[in-house]
Amino acid sequence: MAKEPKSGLRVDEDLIRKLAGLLDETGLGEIEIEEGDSKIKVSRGGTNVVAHAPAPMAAPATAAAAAPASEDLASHPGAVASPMVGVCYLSPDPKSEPFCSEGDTVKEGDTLLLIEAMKVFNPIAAPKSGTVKRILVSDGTPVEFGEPLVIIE
Amino acid sequence: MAKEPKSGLRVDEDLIRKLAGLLDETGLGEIEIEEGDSKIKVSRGGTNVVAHAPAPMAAPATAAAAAPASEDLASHPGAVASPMVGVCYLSPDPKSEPFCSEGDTVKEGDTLLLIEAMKVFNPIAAPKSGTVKRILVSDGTPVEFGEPLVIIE
Amino acid sequence: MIEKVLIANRGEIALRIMRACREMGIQSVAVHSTADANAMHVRLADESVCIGPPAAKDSYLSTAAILSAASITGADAIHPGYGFLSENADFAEMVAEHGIKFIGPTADHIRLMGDKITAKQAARDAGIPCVPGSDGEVTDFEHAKKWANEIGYPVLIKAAAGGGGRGMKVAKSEEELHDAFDVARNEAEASFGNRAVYMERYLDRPRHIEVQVLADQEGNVVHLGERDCSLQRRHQKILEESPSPALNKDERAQIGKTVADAVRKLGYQSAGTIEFLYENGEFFFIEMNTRLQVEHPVTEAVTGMDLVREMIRIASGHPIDYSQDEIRFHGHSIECRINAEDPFTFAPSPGMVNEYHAPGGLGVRVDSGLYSGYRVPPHYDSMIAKLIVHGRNRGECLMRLRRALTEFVIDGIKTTIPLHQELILNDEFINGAYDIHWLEEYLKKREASGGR
Amino acid sequence: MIEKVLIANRGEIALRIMRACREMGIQSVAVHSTADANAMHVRLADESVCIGPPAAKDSYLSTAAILSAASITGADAIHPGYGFLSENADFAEMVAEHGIKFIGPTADHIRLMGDKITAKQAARDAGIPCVPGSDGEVTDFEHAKKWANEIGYPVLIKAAAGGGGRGMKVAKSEEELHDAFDVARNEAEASFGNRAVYMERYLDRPRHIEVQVLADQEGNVVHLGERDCSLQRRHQKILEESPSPALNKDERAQIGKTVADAVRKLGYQSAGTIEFLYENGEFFFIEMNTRLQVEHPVTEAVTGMDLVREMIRIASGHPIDYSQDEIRFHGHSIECRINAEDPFTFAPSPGMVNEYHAPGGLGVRVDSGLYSGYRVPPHYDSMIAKLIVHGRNRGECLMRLRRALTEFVIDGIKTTIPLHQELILNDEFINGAYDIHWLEEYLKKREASGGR
Repeated sequence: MAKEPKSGLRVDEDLIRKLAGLLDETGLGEIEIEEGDSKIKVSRGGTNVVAHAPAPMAAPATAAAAAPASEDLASHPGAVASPMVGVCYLSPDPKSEPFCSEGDTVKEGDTLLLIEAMKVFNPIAAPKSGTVKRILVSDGTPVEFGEPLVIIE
Repeated sequence: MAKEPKSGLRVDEDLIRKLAGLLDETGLGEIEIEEGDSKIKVSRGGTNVVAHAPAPMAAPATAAAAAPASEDLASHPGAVASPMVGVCYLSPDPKSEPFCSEGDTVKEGDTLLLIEAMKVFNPIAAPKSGTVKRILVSDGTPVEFGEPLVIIE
Repeated sequence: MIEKVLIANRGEIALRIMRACREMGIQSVAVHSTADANAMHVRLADESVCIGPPAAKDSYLSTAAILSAASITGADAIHPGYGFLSENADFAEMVAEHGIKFIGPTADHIRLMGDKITAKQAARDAGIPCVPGSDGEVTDFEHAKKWANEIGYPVLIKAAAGGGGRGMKVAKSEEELHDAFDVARNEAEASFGNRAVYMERYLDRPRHIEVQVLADQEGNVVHLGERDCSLQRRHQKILEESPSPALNKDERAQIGKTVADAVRKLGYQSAGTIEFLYENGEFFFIEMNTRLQVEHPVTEAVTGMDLVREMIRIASGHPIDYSQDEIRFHGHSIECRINAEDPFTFAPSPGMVNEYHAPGGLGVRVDSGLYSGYRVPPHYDSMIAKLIVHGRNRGECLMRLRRALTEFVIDGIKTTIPLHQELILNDEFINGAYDIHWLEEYLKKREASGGR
Repeated sequence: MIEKVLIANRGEIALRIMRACREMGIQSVAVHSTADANAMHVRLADESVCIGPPAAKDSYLSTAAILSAASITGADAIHPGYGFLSENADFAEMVAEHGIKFIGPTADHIRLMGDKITAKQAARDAGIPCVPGSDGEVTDFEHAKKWANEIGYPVLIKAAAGGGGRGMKVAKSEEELHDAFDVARNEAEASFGNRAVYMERYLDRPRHIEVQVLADQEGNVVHLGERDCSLQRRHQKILEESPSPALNKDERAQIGKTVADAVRKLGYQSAGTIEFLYENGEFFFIEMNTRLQVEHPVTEAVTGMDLVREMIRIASGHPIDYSQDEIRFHGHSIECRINAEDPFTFAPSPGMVNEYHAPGGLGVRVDSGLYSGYRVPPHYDSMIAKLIVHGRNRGECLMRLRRALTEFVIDGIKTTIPLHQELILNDEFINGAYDIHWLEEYLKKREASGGR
């Protein structure tokens, strides 16, 4: 998935990983390499300094519901997040058409989907008018609080 | 909320996200890349990064013997370090003059002091000729391995 | 058997319950607010569901969110921990209505014990000793004398309409009773426009002693001895121990039996605790906690039992298959509650834990969701860790506690560790000579002397 | 009473001893090489003395440096831990000569048990069962038959001049004996130029079971049950448990009594362990360890005793004031040795521990000098932590161990945690069906299958 970034800078991820490994191995705090126009510098920020990643984590503690891919989309400016835990339905009943489909234009207040919680079906309304870019959940899937449901742009 | 910044600078958010991801992955504190006119630097700056100082430390675990001030002198280039644990004596017996005093000139091999360990008095010889700048221990004090005894310059 | 437990709580108790589940081969579901996405119990659980924003009322107190989470994860039981929804009878009822096992007592028992009046009546009827008092208003001195003799001196004369200590008078003997009775009635009239007073035994310097029980669905009840939780500040327990330095073996067995018999009579099931004030060899009912308690590990240390496991077994319908005689008490245990607070002003101190290092070695248990790099959120209770130490006797336990507190590193935020380090060097504490007022007086004296 | 103990060791055991000292109100002196200046036991001790450079022979093995350190700090006792000088009789003697108490047995007992020949003789004389064998050379088949009947089949016929498995033959019955005897003698002659052979019982798949004793200076001896240490790789123990899955209560009491009686007869004092091979209900002496052992915490877990405290008390001249009957065994305990090694190739992996987080909760003990930011030095033994888990029975203990291993974080170096995580899921291990060859075979199979 290593797409070329938009700017002129090329990021050699493998090189960074390699240098990070060298820092570990050697106990160095910083490595800086310059060659012609190119320069790369990696640092631990201090000799005895580490980032806190690896506190105990048993299984990959994925949420029961959240699809892995949707994680990054939570911060998308057009994301409509679930206001509750529940099960999500894309149409008013199994025989009907979905409330919306990708590519549809919606108005603020239009129902996008339903979330059923405690036997109550809660309509989720579009917070703004726009185009339904993506629908991130499928019919009948469980969703957690804050999980992105739909992207409107 | 991806507004175009007011300055001429283009912000490559994806690149920043990628580098941030690399920081996490590798545990690095900082990554800096320069190529031609372009330069980017990302750093955790502090949020997730701490120095490891405060592992358990009951009392200030000073060595039984080491005078606190002498700690820094251990790395002095002219320091004569104790080759053993023991008790240090500045003169051959209580009635005699000390082997040397601050300001004295000594020759390589001259006895500087004695260290008694296991009832044996071990003469500590000057490793080089020079002037006795400082005597860091007093008569009858215990010393530990590596503790600086005398500074010769 | 229960196969998947949703843990409707957070922090150390969520982790505690998750550990018990894992050790029983039961799947665990963590629910969490957005503020707790990185919490240890979330990281370690088999599944996790974000149920709401940081505010507890919209997450940990949201029955709808928690039941939905149970439903989407297929949990067949819910453990409520302590606090939050643990003593909410309506929640217990809703859980049951959804066909999910509530790991705790029935909604009826929660309700019964959740109301001060019905709780006291039920306790008294079941044979639990309560503070003796006049049954209602005392209207004249002759009745006051009669009641005082029945209740036993010292007696407290309280305005029926009163509260907050106003209109309260103590009489230590019959000589003092006449004046005290008059003054109390006059003050009552002046303060509340109502001369009505009632009387009860006055407890001067009681200890807080509570008895732990386990009761199954078939009426088997055992008690697991007592905990002394007298070290309190503003009714918050700070340090607990078992056994109580104030009880001997016979007293322990006797109050234990009284409580177990009463709990059997009540038809209660699950773990429960009856709290007492204790003075001069007598116990007086305060309330019954119909849930797991913060200080349950000291009981685990001296009995070798796993209370959360027992609660889960009982909720699954398993009978208690050991008799009271098989429960043996070994040694002594003390728990220190470690809060993210200034140790002496008790100002909250949430924030980043730069470095976390728990003490280890023989006889030391730590229950905590902390880890290096964890950020203590400001939204919830300040208790961040429990240090539980066990020794073969109280002296050994105290020495071990002192040693363990020395090793405990929580860097970046203020904690109450220094308070505990000070307390366990105090002679009165060492001698076990403390009551429910002791800690506040200690702190007052300490402050007056400019922090020692 | 002892007032200041110098701990002549490093790593987790130095910390273990320091903790016991602190809990007894005894001052502790840490000695350390320059490589260990930042070690936990150095940080936590009351005093510390740097005794030499990293090489153990110039620091932890330097009797002169350690005695000097004891002298300048005024220590009145030395605890040697395990390894290093712990079974060096000359050191124990020198310590005593300096008027310092050696926290261990007398030099004579260390010497006696340090020599294979004298140890076996002394053990046999004291009533400890040894591997039955011919007393010296067996010269003809008739004698071979006689000896074999006395020893019991299967018998091993060994070249007197042999070693390393050459010239060894096994006969499982009298039918096999004739050929085996001839072949062994011929091979002995061919290999060593000497037909002499001797015979002993052949142990096919023994377990390693050892019995812990405590003996005071007045001849009181108690045993603390056994440990099963059969999980070994190249004679290094990897995981130990108590009680052994192979013994029942009667066997435990019987071998315990045999050992305690023998130790009393030997006039031994302090903690000690007699190691046995165990097969088909019979015990065969291997050696006696005249020191504290790495795996002592499993015994502490099931007996509630603090072995280091007991050693210090005994060295102080205190008698053992409890009887064998008062020592009760509770539940089951397992210890996992965690080494700074690749979990499957066992290549050493010293270096920086970026992140250290020990598991907590009920029934979990961790003995380790690690902390976040500690650098494991390459100069010493690779054992960096011990995880000891206790449960009310073996099943509960295994489940708890599984849970605790999941929580253990040692980041930055490789450790043997993944090996333990794998082992405790293995059916044979879960069933307790293992012997001293099992682990090596397991690892071989694992490797052959490409790491599972």
